[in-house]
Amino acid sequence: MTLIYAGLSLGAVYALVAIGYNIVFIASHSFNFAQAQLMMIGAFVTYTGYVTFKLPTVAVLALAMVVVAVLSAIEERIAIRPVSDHQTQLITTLGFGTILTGVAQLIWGTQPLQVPFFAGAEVLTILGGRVFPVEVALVVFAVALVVAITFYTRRRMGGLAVVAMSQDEEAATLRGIDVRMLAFAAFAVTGVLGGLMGAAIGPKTFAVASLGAALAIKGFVALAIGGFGSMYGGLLGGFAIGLVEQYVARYLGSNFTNLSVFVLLLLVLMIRPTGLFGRVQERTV
Amino acid sequence: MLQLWTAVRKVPTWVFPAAIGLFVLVLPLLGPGYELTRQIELTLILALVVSGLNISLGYAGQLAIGQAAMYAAGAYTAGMLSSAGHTDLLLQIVAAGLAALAVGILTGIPGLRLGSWSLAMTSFFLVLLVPDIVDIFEEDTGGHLGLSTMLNPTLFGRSLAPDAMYYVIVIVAIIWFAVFRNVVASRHGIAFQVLKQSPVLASSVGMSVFRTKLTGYAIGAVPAGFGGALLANLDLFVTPEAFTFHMATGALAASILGGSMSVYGAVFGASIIQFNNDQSSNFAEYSLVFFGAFLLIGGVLLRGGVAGLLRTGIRRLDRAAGLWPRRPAGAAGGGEAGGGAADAVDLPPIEGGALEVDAVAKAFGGNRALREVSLRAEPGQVTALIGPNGSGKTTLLNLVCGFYRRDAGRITVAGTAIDGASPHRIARLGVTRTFQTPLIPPGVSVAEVVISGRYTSDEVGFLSAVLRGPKFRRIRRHDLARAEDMLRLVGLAHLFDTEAATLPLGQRRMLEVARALVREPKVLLLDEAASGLDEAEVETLAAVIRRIRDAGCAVILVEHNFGLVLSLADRIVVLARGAVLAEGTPEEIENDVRVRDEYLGIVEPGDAPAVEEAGTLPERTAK
Amino acid sequence: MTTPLPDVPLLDVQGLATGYGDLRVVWDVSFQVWPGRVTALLGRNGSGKTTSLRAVAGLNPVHGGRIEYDGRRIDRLAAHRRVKAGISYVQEGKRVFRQQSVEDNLRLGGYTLGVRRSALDADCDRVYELFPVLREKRRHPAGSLSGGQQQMLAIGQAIMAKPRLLMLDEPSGGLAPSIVAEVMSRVALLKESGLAILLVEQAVEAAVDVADHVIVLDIGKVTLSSPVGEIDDLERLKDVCMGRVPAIDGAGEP
Amino acid sequence: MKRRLRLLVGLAAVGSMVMTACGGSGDEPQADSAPYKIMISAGSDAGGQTDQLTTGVISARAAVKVVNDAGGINGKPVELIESPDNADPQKALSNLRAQIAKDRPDAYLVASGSNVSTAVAGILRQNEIIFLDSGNSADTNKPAENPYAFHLAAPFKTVVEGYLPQFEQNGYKKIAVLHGNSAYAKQFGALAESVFTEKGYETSVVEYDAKALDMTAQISALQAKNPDVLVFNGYGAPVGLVLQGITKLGWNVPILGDTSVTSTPLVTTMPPDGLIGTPETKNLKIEVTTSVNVATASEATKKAIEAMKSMGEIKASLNNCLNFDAVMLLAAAANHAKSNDTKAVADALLLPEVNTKAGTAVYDTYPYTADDHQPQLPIETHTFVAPGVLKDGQIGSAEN
Repeated sequence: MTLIYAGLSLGAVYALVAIGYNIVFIASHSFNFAQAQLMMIGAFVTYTGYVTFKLPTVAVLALAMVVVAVLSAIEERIAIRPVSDHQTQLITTLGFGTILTGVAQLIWGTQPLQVPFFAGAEVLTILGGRVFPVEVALVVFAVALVVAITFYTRRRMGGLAVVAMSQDEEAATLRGIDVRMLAFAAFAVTGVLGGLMGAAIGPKTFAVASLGAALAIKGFVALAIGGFGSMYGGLLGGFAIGLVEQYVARYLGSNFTNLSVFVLLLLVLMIRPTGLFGRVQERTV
Repeated sequence: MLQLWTAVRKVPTWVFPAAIGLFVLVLPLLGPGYELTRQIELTLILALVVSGLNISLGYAGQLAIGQAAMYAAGAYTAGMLSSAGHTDLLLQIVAAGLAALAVGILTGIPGLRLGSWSLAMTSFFLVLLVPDIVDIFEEDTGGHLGLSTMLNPTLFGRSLAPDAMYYVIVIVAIIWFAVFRNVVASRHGIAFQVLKQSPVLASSVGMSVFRTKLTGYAIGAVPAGFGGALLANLDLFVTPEAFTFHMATGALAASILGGSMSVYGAVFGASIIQFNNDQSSNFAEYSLVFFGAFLLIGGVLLRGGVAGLLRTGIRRLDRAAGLWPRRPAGAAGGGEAGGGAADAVDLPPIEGGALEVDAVAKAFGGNRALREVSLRAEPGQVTALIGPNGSGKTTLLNLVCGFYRRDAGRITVAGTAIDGASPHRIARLGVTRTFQTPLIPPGVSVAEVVISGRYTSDEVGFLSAVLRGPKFRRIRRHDLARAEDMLRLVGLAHLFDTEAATLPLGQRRMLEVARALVREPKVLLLDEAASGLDEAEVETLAAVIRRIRDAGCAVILVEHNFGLVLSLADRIVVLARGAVLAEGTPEEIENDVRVRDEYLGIVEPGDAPAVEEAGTLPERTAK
Repeated sequence: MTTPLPDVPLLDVQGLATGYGDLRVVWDVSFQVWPGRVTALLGRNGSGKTTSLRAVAGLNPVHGGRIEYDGRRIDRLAAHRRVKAGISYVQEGKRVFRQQSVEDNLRLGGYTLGVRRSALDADCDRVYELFPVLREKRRHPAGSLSGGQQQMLAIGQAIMAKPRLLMLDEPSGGLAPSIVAEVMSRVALLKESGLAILLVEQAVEAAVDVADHVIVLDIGKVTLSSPVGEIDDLERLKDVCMGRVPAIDGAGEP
Repeated sequence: MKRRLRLLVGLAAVGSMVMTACGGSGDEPQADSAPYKIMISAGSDAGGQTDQLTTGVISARAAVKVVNDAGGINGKPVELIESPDNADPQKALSNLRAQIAKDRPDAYLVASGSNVSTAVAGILRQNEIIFLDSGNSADTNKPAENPYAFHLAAPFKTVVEGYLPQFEQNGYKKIAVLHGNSAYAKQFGALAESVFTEKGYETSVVEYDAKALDMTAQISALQAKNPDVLVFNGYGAPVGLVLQGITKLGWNVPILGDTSVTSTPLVTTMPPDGLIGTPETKNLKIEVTTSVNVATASEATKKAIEAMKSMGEIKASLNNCLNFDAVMLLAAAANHAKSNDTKAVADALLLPEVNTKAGTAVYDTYPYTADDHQPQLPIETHTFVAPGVLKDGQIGSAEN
């Protein structure tokens, strides 16, 4: 049971990265390689808020959200908008992510920093498994976020507009939707969420500058397994990777964790090239 | 100044890289010092890796960015061979190339099936696996510590001095880039570009899409393997830390910054990244920020890469010097007027074949796009297919070309049933087509576009493309001559060397006709070939089509321009609501009241979702 | 046809030249649309009807000429702002948002009104009154509708924005006669309500039934511009539309 | 216009890069009094600019200053050439080759990281450059093949055997070993397994991936074996993750952290930044050398610390300051031999009067023998203490 919890909470971390990728992907069909780094900054800002400024939790979260949202908005302006093709965006967002890692190292050093969690660090026992409050929170947060985003995209005008835009940009424009503005807003929102995610992830993983690189690929894989553009898919993909990693590390050895995840990825993609929840493109010729 | 440029441009282009290569080769004689030679060594090794990326990413258009894994495969192959006492460098390089090729093929088969981001993902993940795999085979690879048991390399039984590696690296690089250039300039290189532009186009000239993709990916692995072997022997040490994600992104950045779709761009890009690696260590703790900013700014500023900028610059100078657009190379002294009108070229007879469509039906979901359509297009005739939007014309074309599987009925080309054949097989049966939106790969000359239509005629192997033997030359000469004939036929001969994608729409359409025709097809499908043409161009087109018909080809014309159809067609088939409404000579059709009403698109009884959108091609949705 | 013509047209297009990229499709097109009236653009495929509409909607760049709406030039206004200004465009091919429900599609139509999702219920009801079949299907994804229903949805979506100018691109395309009649009768109702309507049609008879003014385009130029009342020979009009009869005198109003 | 601008800027960017690249080299002024040149690779297992690395470099700088203030080596000043390679073996090798081609260094040091040591060992041997290897790579302890290479850190055997008194004192019979996958960590794990098993302890060993973000699986694998004590290697974030995982599993087991755990600030910093006094470190004892423990540090150590502090903050444990000792040893040996010749210096390093009186800081003495170039340190050099605040590279200062 403990192992399942460990796998799920780790999976939730990957899922959060995947969710971040997904929002941008849905809104603008571009890929934000710096998403994981934005979350890393979120974790650091949370640390600074709690430890250096000794702020209350609400203020810390607000600070993390604002800082990361601003960074995210800057990224959209300098790394996404001036570049039209997605191939080059791969390079520019990678560059932006690298800058973030470098800056984080300059400000916070290379040592892992312990990020406090507002609900404490008392171990909980649930159904015979032992788990930290932050791990429970991560799983809950990831699931809640996916549910909330799904709700938003179905129940709010803004959400409807984003989904519409991802289906048919021109038709969306003709309904009066400012496509560019909305894509920018989606970026800013991923920033806000990224800050929040960083605050949630930090207590589990420590705030450390190498966090971004560790998360980037796994988040990407979670997305590929779950299907690009699918929120539930990203969640499921994240959980799947987390569980596979834990069980393989436990019974086969840590040499084989990456390899197993790769095999899982290949298997899923061979059976369903668009991922578990990926929409099969309708051919409307 | 411009005269100087004119003189420079008279020198064949291959001379410049050859001269630079030679210069680099003899550079140590000038005593440049260790640091520079070391930089050149590392740059060239990186350039080998990047050039592989250029093939798969730049030319074949596959988001396969895991070149670092092939690089590692090469390095470890060489390292393990050397440790086992097989110190011959030539052997190691060949083995490393083969090992990389094997990795490329093994990972390419699943990866390429997926395409786009999934491919990017699996290939990036491959890089992540390198340390794990190295670790699992620790006994042979040295694991995390690295492989430090390599012996000094030998060549033809003689031990190599440490300095000699420089020459080996430079020579390997020169040879590879010559090979690379030859492949890219051959029809195989053009084939990659055709594929990148559009899989539909690729299969319509007879290429197997998957095989071509895999070839591109696998060939891209080979130089990375060479690079690995050279790196291992340069340092006599192989560490998994040389093949990290960072290295992979560096190579990707080098490819994009240098210009992915270029041969020598790999060298530019590799120099930039290598010098950056060198410089950034001077920034110590700022090195990450420096590298990141570099990628960001480089990505924004150098769209198309250094090679792209150079190309633009050369084009400008050419234009200023009056060298562009150039005259046809083969038609020296011909003094073509260069006008738009088609020259009176005799089109040799074409052995046409009848296209028979028999009771073909096709439904999308519940909606019947075609129901029991039968028609016959005779060789030596123009059969026009008309009908309102949504009547099933494009669906029929796609069925004939094999992009759709029909639900019922039979289609035969010159008596051969196409059954379930894939598009490229149907193309090889002698069916060619043009597209509503002309599909012309960027960066390819007009002549090469036409030659790409001959992909299946006079097949040329890779090896002979690389070696450029007599057979290759003969076929090449033939290709050029045929291309020139076709271009003269459609009135584009004066644009022989121009970059095709820069032509205006009308000329792009004519170019497509030339490409479709160069293969001497049995059946030629023209999909709205006249749309967007001005009156003069329509006249030229009509004249060309008549000549094609007279040569014996079966021409199928899907067209909205009623006047053109009436003047050109021998028979007209009118489709409406997925069925044949009428069929007959132009006179009969012109006077058919129902046809007129239908053609103006009065109404269709079935209330079905629209399946056809004008101008929509299959690959738009397949992206 | 007895409504007196207002002094100023709501939309005034003069000498429009436009196209896609380097391809110029429309060379010189002029027409006007008045409130409470239907102007129909006719002509065969590729004559530039849709391209002209796209230029008015802001999807295609204006290479030459001018587009005036409600007394001011809108050539350079962003497409989504034109929607807010009251120009609603129903594209051909029933481009509804297929994954989303019928009701959400309608609500998206009211996006520019800037109100909450639930505040649009009353407006949705009005569309349901116009097209009752949509009410039955309100929870279904739009992609599951039949072609005619999708067309109604597309029109419903467009009028959700409370436009002043409605542009309809081949609303009859691919529809059964009874459905076409229904759609056209709704267009007539919308006209009565005071909307200015610009209609692109290939079905000449259907268009002439509802239109007040017809413009015939060929190869990106106006070959005929005439009030419907002055057209006595429908067959001749069809010939003009097919391009079999060359341009008629007086083509292209000043 | 815009395109042209982009073209210009792009070309300018490339141009300026090439310019700086070219301008960067070849302007070394040749000094008259050829100094004693020591090259140091600034590397660490964790990669990047870590505190360990900076501390390692600072320690070498400090020693150079101490030696130069005392008159240098055989009357010549000592010059420290820093190779900025961030522990990248390829780059370290590249820089070393360049340096040899330009101006052969007399000695070579690595800040830490045996992968760099492995990479450079061969070329140093070829060029007969003396190599004091704090990374203790296997290649540098083969005096017969590689007579000029010496280990600086305590031999793995000493380190691992240092655990045995602990086991004995506390009556541990079943030992669990958890180690990472860096080169050092793997060697540590392998040796621990063989030594402990050989001494009759029931030993189980599990490896973890240092990049992983959750260690629950590995810990529970060990927990299932129900050992008496957990011997644990780790550096950086994994230390925290492992300690957290143990707490989470409610596993109440004594933990002995190796020197790399000691080097991790998490266990030597008070909350909220660190873990001192939290449940995570309740069962933890960390391995320290006599010099790291304030209570047992020698005068030479204290002097050395003062010298280092003048060069910059000592952010990591004194264990990372082996290069201070390296420079001191080199100076003592060369001065004793009255020669900078590699062989003479290497021979002198073997002499007890040299390696016990060099003024070294981390270990008081570096007893090398002719057939073993690892310092044969007594087992008591390493002891275990409860986690405490690290100040100036030491634990247990009076201020706590």
